[in-house]
Amino acid sequence: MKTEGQIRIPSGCAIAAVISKEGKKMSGEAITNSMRPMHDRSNGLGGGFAGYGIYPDYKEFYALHMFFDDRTTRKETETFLKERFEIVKSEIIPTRKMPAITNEPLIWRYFVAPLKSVLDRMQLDEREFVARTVMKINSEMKGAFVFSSGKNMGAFKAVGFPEDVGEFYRLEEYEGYSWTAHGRYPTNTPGWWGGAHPFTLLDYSIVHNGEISSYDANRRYIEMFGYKCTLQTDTEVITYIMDYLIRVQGLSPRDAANVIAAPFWETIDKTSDPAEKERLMYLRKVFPSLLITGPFSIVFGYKGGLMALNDRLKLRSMVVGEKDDMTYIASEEAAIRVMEPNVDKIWAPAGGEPVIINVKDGVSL
Amino acid sequence: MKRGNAMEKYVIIGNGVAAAACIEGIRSVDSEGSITVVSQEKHHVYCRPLISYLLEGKTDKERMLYRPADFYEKNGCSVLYGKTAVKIDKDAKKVSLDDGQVIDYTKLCVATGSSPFVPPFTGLDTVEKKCSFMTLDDADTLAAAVNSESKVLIVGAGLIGLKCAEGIQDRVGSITVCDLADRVLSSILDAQSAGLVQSHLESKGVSFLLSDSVERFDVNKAYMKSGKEVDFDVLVLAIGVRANIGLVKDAGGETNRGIVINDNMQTSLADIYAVGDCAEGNDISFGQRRVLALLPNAYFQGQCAGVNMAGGEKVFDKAIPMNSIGFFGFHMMTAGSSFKPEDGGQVYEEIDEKHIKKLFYRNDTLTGFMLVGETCRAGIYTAMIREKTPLSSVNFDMLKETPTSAAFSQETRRKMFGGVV
Amino acid sequence: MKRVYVKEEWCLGCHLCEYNCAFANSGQKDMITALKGKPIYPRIHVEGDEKITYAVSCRHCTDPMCIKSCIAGAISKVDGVVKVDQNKCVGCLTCVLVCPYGALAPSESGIMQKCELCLENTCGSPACVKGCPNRAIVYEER
Amino acid sequence: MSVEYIFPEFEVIRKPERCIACRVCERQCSNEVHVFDPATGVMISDEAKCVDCQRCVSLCPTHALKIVKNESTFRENANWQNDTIKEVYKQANSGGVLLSSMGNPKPFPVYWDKILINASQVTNPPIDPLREPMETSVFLGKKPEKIKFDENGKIKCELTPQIELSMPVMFSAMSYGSISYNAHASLARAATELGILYNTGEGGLHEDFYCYGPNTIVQVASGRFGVHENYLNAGAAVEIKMGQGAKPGIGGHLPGTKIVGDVSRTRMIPEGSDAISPAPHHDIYSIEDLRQLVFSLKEATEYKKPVIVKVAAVHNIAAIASGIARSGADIIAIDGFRGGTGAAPTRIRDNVGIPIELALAAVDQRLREEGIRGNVSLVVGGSIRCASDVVKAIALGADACYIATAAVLALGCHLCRTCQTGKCNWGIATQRPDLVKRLNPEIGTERLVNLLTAWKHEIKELMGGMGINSIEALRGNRLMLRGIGLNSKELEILGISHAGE
Repeated sequence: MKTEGQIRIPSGCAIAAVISKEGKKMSGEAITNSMRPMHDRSNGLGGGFAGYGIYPDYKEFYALHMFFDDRTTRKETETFLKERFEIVKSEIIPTRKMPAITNEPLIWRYFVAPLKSVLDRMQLDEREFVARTVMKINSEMKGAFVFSSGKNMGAFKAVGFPEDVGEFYRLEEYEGYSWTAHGRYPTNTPGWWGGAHPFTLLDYSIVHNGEISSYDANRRYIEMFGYKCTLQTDTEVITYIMDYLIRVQGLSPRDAANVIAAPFWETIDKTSDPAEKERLMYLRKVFPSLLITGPFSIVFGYKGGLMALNDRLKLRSMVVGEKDDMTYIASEEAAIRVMEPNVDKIWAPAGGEPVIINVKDGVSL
Repeated sequence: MKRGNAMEKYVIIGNGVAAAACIEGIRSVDSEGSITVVSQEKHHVYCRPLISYLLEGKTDKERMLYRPADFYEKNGCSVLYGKTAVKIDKDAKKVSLDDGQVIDYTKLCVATGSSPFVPPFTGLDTVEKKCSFMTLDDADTLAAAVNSESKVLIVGAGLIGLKCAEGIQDRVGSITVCDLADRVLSSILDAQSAGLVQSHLESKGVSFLLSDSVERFDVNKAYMKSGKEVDFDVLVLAIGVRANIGLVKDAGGETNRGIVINDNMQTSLADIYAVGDCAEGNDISFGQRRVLALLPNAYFQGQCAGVNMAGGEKVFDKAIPMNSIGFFGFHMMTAGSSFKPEDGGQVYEEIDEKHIKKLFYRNDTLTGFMLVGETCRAGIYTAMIREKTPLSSVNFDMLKETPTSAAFSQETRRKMFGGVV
Repeated sequence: MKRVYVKEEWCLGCHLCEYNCAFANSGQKDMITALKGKPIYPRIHVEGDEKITYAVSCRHCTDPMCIKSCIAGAISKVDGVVKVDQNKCVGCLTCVLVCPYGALAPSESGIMQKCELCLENTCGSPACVKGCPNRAIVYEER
Repeated sequence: MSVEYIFPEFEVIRKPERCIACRVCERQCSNEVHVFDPATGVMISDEAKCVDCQRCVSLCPTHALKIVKNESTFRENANWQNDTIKEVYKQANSGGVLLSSMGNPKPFPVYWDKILINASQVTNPPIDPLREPMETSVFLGKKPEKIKFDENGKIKCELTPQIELSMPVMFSAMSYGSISYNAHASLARAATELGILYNTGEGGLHEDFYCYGPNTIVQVASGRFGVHENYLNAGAAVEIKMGQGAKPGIGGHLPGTKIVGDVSRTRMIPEGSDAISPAPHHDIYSIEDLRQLVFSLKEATEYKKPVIVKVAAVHNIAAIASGIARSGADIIAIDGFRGGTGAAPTRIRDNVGIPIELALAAVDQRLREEGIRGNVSLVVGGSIRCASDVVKAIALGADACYIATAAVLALGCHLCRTCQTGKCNWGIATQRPDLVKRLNPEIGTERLVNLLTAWKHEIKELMGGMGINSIEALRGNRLMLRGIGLNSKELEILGISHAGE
């Protein structure tokens, strides 16, 4: 039987997210609990979380979260890392033993900074260097997998139901200003720890519910720019696309949303503001191969913000709620109610219309 | 644009095709004015040339009605059947009838047609069975007079005489046609064409005595000038016709062989119009006034007069002589006029055993034609005569071969068939 | 009023219109039964020379000469269509003599027949138009 | 020649009980196969002249005719087959190169027919094109590598010239001369109505068709016929024709008999002179020369028109395409070996080049591997026969397809493959005025518009089935394809899995 990475696995899912515009910290408990009412949207083959602002003490360092199949692989990988990075701290990620989570790999994290000499030699900027290193490990080093690589943020994921995964990783012990969560329902695979969501690169994370029909068009295009889609999942390719559009091309999250969920030509034609029309048309003409079709609802996490986005036809459910400085996003309203029973405003964003929430300017992250 | 004028009193003397056309002309403009028709014959309007077809069995009295039975009713006409107008009082605007009745008119149309011309033959009164061949009543008389043994003598080899011969050929024993002229249909055909027609008729059993005339009759025998004697049972007199111009002439109107009319069909008398076989208008192919006793002209003139009487404006200035005649399925058509070479006339001819084609032209226009045996699309020639189409604007060589619009310019054809305005 | 118009630049001179016309007015269900082994008497005919060809049929004139000239009163215009009452026609061909388009020709019996736009035969709309392979004859409102 | 070695290829079967001797067949056959015998009143046929173009069959109002393959046969021989033997006889007769037309008819594999398309079930909804928007528009042209921003951080919306198509199909090059004025008029009008482009081919652009310029690709080929400044600027794009799928490596030859009147004027060569396009462009002996021509044309058109480079699919097509993608060209058109032609040497047509499916897959993959796929758009032709071929081509990686054979079929072509005789009974591949008029562009336009409208509907249905609502998301989406009955090498080249995998 082919496993994740050898074959493309369609899956249905649950997603949830929360952010404080004031940058207030909250523990991972609420987001863990939010997944409980959506239990049936997962099948126990994958769950995960991403928290932003959780490593304030190491916020200048890239936090590499890694799975290893065995100790040897870990040692080899560490040797490789040391050639490229200064490792300021390495440790096992604390977990809680529980019957619902089994077969765990070795789970480590490293706080690292690229070696200046290596950067100079390779003539790369730091983020590009880190991204390439992650790509190299994930595609070339068997048994090793980087599942989180941003600064002051981290992904936590496992095979299991998401609420169990949250408990497993002791998320109540972390404090972040934004959180995303994912429960997975893959349809034809035993599931793999690395294949769980969120999928991340640098500080970009994606939780996604859907099955995109444009996958191979997107994949074959994005792979031209050094990305390697080893997992063959939607989430992976969407993450790379967002990285490419935002980090590499310098677009804003909104621009990126207008690329991957570009308005229909008809809608663009009807856009009354000529500058806006020109921008939309331009983005669509320049990045046709990054248009994502088929059902998806995603929450894209990045430093200081979240963006929720549905496909153009809104083929997957997604609601957004607000209360004071908090914004909640979830596949189902029930999940939002768990986090905030007295939510002020709740709505379902239209297909293709990004909902972007940024932590206020001036708040230190 | 139709309008009503209840004050108008239209009177039409005559009840032939020209009269019917006059009614339709009036009603195309005025739906209200009264129309009175004075009909000498006691019949609903019919077309006189049909009487030979009636005898031949190609039509019957019901089918030969020129217009549907409710024609007068629908057009709001009162018809005075069996009445003859005897006098027009142009000043008082009244018409007196033979029964003493006097009717007022505001506009009068004289459509009195023509009458057979019968010369004073010696001994004609001794002939028991004799008739003319003009009217439905004549046809009835003739039909009653003949049987399958009858020997019929027709005096006159013109249109009427020959159509009569065709009409009764199946009903009688023998037919002899005599004429002073040296050929049949002398008014419209030349010797060659006439010969072709004559031999066709002879092949159907009609005998001819041409260049000969009756000196005297004696009961059932005609003594010819040539000395020949012709036995007959029934005599048909088809020598010719004369326009009925008396009413207008007596009222002081200008007459010639017919009642003189202008292109609006007006006589020289105010509010009096004349149309059909009694009228004499312009023949544009010849450039002179002529009595054109032809059906299409009767209709065109009648309709034109009707429109003008009702206050509309219409001109009919395209009159030309034209005839389409067939005997026993053998057709010929003629139209327009021919001119002598010394007057600039030219002719194109094609002649073989069964066909004759002659095209007459002068000064870059087709002036007339004569087609015997082959008459396809002759209307194209007719239109060229009527419209005086310059021959230099068409492919005349092609037209000589056959009448076809292919000889016209593409632009003309586009207008004709392509709906291009 | 819809009428038949001819675009001579597209006429191929294939004469199919004549056969389709003859068939449509034959009253037969099958073209072979209708036309095989017989001369045809179509109400449309192709004219022209080596360079151009075009089909001619009744133009249904606004002011038709044929109606005025018919000695039997057999031709009339009904709802814009010039029709001949074959029951009344005696075959004198005066209409042929006056038609400026050369559009009229008699039937096999010598009685006139003419294009009546197939409105009353089984075809329902002009068979010549339907069957024209190159849209050289069209039936249009203009 | 006293003995005719070759029996007539076809038999004309006339059912006497159906024939009404209307003589349509006689009047419509430019090969003069049918003749009416007035003595007997029946039609007779000279079968030796028949090319099986089906004109008479199509026009016979009583369906009295059929054309069948002559059953006469040489003694069976798996090695020396009938056609092979006949070709020997023909060459022994004439001493000449065998000529044929239209595309390669030999039984080479048609990979389109060995590729199957995916559809959504359960995990991902199919999209109903009747209810939801389904986008088929594409823009052809170079995409910028890096987005530029102004001093305020706003995107600078600058793009090199692009071609907009309402659907990913264009009419490929067929010259005025090889096809008729009316065929060109039909293509031009249909392209305009459809919002796509047609291609002048190497015959210049008739003055009547300048009005269709926004929907025209003007071609520059090795003969440079009809090329002048106004011509280059008249169209929406300029295409340099380096080769043609039906005859890679050789030029063209339009016989002087077709160079008459407007054709000669449009080509800017004297009437009656043969139009010979050399095999190479004599100013392009290598890739750097091509680059010069690309930029010469861009200079001449003030950088307002995208430049297409059209090449035949040959063995090292991937490397050639890579070179072209770096030459400044905006679009590469690749023509597969089954592409049609107005005339080609039979041996070349039937033996040179490779299938477009393999060429496309190889080129798309190669350009992606080199990271330069965005430099150019890819247009493929050479026997795109139907909507599913288009969908498969797009999924393999093409931006758009070129069709020509399908287009002339829509115009009435019956693939008799005798275009070279100039006696096309359907008014397409001929300059004889009486034959040209048989193609009424009003009908031709309508039929082309119908064809592509139907294809568009089918493309939308297929896309909807895959859950894709915009053609961009199909491009290069090879996961949507599976091979059937292909060996692993073929699958590897096509970059697709086998059905069931």
